[in-house]
Amino acid sequence: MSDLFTNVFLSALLFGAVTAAVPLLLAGLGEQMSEKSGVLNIGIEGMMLMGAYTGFLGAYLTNSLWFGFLTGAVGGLLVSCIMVILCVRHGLNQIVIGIGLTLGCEGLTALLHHFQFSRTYPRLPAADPTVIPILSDIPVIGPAFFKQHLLVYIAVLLVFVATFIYRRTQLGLNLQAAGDKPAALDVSGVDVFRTRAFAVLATGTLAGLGGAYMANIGAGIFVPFITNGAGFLGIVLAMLARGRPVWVLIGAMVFGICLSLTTALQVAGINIPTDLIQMIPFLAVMAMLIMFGRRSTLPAALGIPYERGAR
Amino acid sequence: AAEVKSIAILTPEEGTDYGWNQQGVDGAKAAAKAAGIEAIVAQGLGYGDVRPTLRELAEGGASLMIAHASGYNTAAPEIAEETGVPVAIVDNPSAMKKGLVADYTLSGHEGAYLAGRMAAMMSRTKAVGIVVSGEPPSWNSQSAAFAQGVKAENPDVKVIYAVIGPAAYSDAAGGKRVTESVIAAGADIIFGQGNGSSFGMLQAVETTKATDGGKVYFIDVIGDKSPIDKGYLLSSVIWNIEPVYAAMIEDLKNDTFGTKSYSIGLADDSLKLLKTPQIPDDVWAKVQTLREDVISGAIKVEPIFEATQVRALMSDVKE
Amino acid sequence: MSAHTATTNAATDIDASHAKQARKAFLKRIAMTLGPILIALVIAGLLLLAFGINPLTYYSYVIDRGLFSPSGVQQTLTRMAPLLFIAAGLIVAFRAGIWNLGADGQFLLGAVTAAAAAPYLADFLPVWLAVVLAFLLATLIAVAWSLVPALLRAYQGINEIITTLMMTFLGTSFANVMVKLVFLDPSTTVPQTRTLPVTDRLPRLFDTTITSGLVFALVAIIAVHLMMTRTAFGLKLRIVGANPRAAVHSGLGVPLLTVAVFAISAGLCGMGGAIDILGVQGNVRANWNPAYALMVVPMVFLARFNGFASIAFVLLLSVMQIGGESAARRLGVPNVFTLLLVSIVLIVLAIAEYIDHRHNNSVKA
Amino acid sequence: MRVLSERSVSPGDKPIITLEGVTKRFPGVVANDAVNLEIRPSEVHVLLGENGAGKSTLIGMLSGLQQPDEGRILIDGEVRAITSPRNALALGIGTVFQHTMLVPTLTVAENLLLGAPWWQRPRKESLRTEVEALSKSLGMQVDLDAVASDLSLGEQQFVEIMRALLRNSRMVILDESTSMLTPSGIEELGALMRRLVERGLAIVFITHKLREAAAFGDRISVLKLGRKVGEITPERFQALHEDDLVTEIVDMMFGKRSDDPENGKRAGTTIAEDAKTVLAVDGVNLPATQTSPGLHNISFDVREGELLGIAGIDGNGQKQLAEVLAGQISGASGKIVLDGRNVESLSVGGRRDAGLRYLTDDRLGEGTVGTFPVSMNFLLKEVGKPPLWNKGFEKTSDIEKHAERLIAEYDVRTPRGHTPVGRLSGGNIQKVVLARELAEGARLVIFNKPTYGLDLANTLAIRQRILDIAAEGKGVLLISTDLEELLGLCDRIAVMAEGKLVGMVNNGENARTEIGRLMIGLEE
Ligand SMILES: Nc1ncnc2c1ncn2[C@@H]1O[C@H](COP(=O)(O)OP(=O)(O)OP(=O)(O)O)[C@@H](O)[C@H]1O
Ligand SMILES: Nc1ncnc2c1ncn2[C@@H]1O[C@H](COP(=O)(O)OP(=O)(O)OP(=O)(O)O)[C@@H](O)[C@H]1O
Ligand SMILES: [Mg+2]
Ligand SMILES: [Mg+2]
Repeated sequence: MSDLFTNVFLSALLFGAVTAAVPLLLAGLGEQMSEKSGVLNIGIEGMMLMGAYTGFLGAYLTNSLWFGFLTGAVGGLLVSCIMVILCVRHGLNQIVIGIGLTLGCEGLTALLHHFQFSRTYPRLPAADPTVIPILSDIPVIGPAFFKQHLLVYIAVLLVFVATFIYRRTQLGLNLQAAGDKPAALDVSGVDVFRTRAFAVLATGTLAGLGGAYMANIGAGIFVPFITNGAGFLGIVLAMLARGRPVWVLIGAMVFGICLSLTTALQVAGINIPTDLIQMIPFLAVMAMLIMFGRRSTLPAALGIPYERGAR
Repeated sequence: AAEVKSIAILTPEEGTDYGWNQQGVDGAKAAAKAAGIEAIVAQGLGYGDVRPTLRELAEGGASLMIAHASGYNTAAPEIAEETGVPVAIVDNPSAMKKGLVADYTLSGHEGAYLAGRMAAMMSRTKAVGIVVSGEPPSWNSQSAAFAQGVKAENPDVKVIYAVIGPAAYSDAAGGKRVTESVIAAGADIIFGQGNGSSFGMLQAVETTKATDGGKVYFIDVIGDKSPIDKGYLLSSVIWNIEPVYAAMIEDLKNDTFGTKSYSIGLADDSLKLLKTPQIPDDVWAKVQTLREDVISGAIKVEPIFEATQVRALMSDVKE
Repeated sequence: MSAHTATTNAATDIDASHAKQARKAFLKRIAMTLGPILIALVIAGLLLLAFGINPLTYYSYVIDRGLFSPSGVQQTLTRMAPLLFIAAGLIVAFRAGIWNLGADGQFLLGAVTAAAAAPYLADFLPVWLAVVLAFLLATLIAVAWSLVPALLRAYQGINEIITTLMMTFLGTSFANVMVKLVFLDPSTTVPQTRTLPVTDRLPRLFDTTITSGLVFALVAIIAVHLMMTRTAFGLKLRIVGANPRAAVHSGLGVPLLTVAVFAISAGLCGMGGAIDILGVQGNVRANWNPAYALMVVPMVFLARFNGFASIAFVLLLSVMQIGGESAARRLGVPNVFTLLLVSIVLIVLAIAEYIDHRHNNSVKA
Repeated sequence: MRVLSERSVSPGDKPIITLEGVTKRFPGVVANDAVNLEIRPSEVHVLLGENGAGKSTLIGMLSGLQQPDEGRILIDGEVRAITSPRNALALGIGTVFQHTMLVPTLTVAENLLLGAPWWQRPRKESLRTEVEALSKSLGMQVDLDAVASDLSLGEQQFVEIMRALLRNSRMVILDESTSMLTPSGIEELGALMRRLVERGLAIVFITHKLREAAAFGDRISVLKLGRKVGEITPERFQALHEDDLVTEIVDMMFGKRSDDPENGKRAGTTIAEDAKTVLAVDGVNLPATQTSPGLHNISFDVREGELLGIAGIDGNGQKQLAEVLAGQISGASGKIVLDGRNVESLSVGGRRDAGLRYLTDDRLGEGTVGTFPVSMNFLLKEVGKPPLWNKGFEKTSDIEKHAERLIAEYDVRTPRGHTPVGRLSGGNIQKVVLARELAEGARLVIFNKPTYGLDLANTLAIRQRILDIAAEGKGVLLISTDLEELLGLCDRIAVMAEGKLVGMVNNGENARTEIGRLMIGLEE
């Protein structure tokens, strides 16, 4: 039985964990930025789904994964534009619009899939990994972490970019102020609308990219409802991490590893009912919530539209 | 004799999945056409409550309503009782009622058994995988029979079993991820069952090399994916449901509806293995002989529907 | 004498103008609801046209099935029962400032409990008692399920949006486990609970197929509305929701009230699950998750947490679901179009509500 | 106190900003009604007016937060619209708002840096040198690394003034900046304003304290109900004697009435020797936290009809004391006896029922629910009690009648009983809270800064209420940072410092100096 657990299998499991974690990471990083700036972006599931669809379409039509990522990001961005206009510009209820957008994207992408792909189910060719020399030779870990698609490294890099933005730039200060006390940001001469709009658009872009990764690399195909609640998990991860991007990375990896663990346990033939095993990822996140959630105070103005001079 | 004017079929997903839903819809259409009657298709209804649809179809004058999902087998007999319109259901023979409720619990286990034999013959790495996106009874019986077939052919071939996740029917990414892990664990043939997620499995098979560096093959179930194949589809356990529906129409006409069970089987090719160019002739010939043995009863394959028993079987196989 | 008539005249004048104003306000409300729906229909209609489908036919089918055909409207009303219970549960929570996004999990656990308990209890109790007990048990279990986020929020200050979202993921998974491993009906191969026979379910109304659950649901949501707007307890919850510091200052036991809110809210959602099982479904299958709450949440917001308005919006949702499915089938549109329709109606209604709100504010100036 | 004679720079002739017929309406009120105003360089222009007179609204339009409905604004003689706060800053208008406008979670430095182009890295080092330079020339000190929420309100005001100056403003607006400062802080701010006008800046200074206006101003404009009702030019200002000036302003603001609150002494009541003790506090302790000094062995008592004042610089545990007495914070030890009955174990509601009332200083934050109607805010602490609730159900019309009665009795200026309380001006919100706390059954009332931010008329009215309560034989505990207020009203005054009661002074001849010495720690 244990002869199954070869290095190849272990690194495939880890590889799978990374693949599952990347969309969550991108979505979580995006959501985190919205939340930091005071916008609760419940529409992120829809943005991911749209990104998955447009990303797949782009990659399929041009045969270029990178073009697909571009169109995926643009797809998410377009959906977030609606959120910007309605919720940031005009202060409509973020939960209503968020759910509305999610339902709409679910319906629209499934419909488009039906008319375009439901007879042919096109699939993309395998993605070329970017192999990092030396590191990729480490047994188990090497092939899992250092033979990934370039976008994976970029996603991890984004964690540090986000950290840099939050800690070391005016934009970071603006975002935090927009979430904690938008009026103070406004009177110091920074446009709250623009700051929040930037955050929401960034969220849409990242979520779209995450969706595109999921469709183009995670699955290699688009099927309706492919995101399966990943956007909502992104929300949980973002809230759990509060302001720290590294925590989104940790949360996403924990989730991904738990998913792989469920596969490992099954392959090992450990006779626990599959359904029980499959609760592990959720239990893990819940445990993290209980352990670390206490510190996760949310921005004071989260979910509250800003209106200049209102009392 | 009752007049049969139209039959209606209700499916949870669109009938374009090269699988369960498509086989149902296509079968119903073909049977209706053959009988010269109308076929009404209500597809993509989801796994929720279908009572409103059943009532509307009954009101609309359907002569028979085929509830083509095990999840519909509580609602449909109730509506039959309420409206007097006959229904056909799956996976619940005990609900049969003359003139009102017929059951067509189909099991592809005999076909899956043959698929298992074939997989064991062809596996280079001496390991095959079963990946499923859920554990409904009809899939369980095929998973079990496949494993039994493998073991019967060659006890040294390992069977690796993995479920993607709860309600992961549309989780194509999960399908690909889990399949890749199973391939990495050594499998070079994947027996895959799942709706949307099975396309992720197919994708994994197409883009991943087996541990020996060779090609990985995919064995599908119920439908025929060869129109969209890229040369990795080894076979499929095909269910042709048309004869079942045709028999139901006949029984309705003869007032014998609801008195017998319908099934598919190897004998009349309503259950068969798909022949693809990927199957070498000698293997195919051996499988054909085995098929005769199953038909004749020389080989007995018992269906196993319980998920726990299926899993137990997998660990047995490995030890 | 003349002075007397003058005053009565004035009084009737005032009455008349009052009535006029009330009527005007009412008509405006109707217009503000129907107008946006019309606009939404036009937008969705354009989409249908793009797919080559005549929108007028589509809508006539939706309306016909969802609202005007006798058996169709019965389906619509039956579907409303669980939705209304969820709406009632959400109103309590949202008005108290608790963002309970875990209604789906609570609903499912209630459903599973009712489905497991009713047939079992019916074995040795009178059926009516078994049903009542199953209903209560379902409520209790749903309440218990909400205890984790409730206690975390009340005593640790952990934000309930995350915990309830997470508990929904966990709850659907857990309900599934319970169905498959614990409450499995041994007589069938399909993983589902034992089935409560049709005759043992909640009675239907008169000669229709409408479940009497609808009556309970209406009572529940109206009771909740009155509780929140007319009673001291409701006021206390609203104070906690609007300004928790003011609640502390006023001597309200905020943590306890928070737990109470969770309990009531989850209890009502659990009742929704129970009513759906005991009235309509009869059993729960593995992996069954209608995810009603995702659509009810925005409806409750659009209704501004008002119980009566929620009834109207839930009716609208129900019509779209029942009628949309029918129209899609008759026209060969994939059923997912209904999702798109709901989404467009939601967003346009939200915009209309916003414009109305703005307008009201500027008019009062 | 007047510093007129030292003026070196004469006020410039050309106004920086001219308002012509500016009108601003809000739902139900005309906040500014055809206001004309000129603001000139090298001049402190004081804006006076009752609560709700429209001062902050006017400032809102100058700082770009709001747009006038009618009228125009001229800047350097040209008609310009001030479209946004950013625009206002670019035009050289810096504002210190009535309510703090610092991001609580950012440090002082980060708050000061807000507003630089978004793509830049925060220039902390150059900020440090700039701040140092300013600090030297202006004599202000700020800790750049402190998190804003840890600062006292006074310190926050200073940071905001600093921010306005760092932006090279030509004009600085201070909206009630002195209300949070200690007497010496006020003096410092006055001196700072003088130094700024000497550099040629224009200053708009809003205050409710006439003496400050007289001491620091060059020109005074008075607003009443949104209209400008009068202006005192620098020439007249210089010519008038301080007391005449005050009288003239009071006339403008309130019509004929000139009782200056700061002269109002309590008619020397004497508390009977045998008066019963209403409240006895014995050995109350509360652990210190990061933001408060805690309480250390506090003991005192209040007798029937007695007005006990608590003096001290803000943040020395006064609020904690009030909250411990009211039962709002837990973790305290010691005895609290009300009318002979131990109340330490009672809840907030229980203590209220027993007759202990607490009028908080945080009207909007905890005193009221802003979105609820006035009528409900009257009853926030009585929810569910008969007769306005019958078995838990509210009697809507009775509640409205009750509200109408209180609105009339306490002269609350509100359009209707169901107007959300948050829309009222500060003074009127305070009246609502006051009406609530003085309801039936009060035995001892704790007032925490009851007149903070209120105009003269409201201040007088509330002080009269406080005197009335004591006259009715109830006990009063009056916490205030305004020494004049305490000296004017109280029988005895306790002084708090660092969470301790450092002394108790009988009000009389030498009370002022004694308290002053205690406050700055000269006597133990
Ligand atoms: N791309 C962006 N990303 C994030 N925030 C932005 C972006 N564009 C604008 N903003 C926000 O809007 C504010 C004003 O932006 P911007 O710098 O474009 O203004 P401007 O009118 O060009 O002023 P100036 O160039 O004089 O600084 C910024 O402080 C920033 O917070
Ligand atoms: N955003 C707003 N919405 C509605 N009403 C407002 C708004 N801002 C101010 N008001 C109203 O306008 C009037 C003037 O208010 P403003 O704040 O300008 O008074 P103020 O003179 O600054 O009073 P105070 O001395 O209490 O600060 C008040 O009646 C107030 O209720
Ligand atoms: Mg003001
Ligand atoms: Mg620029």
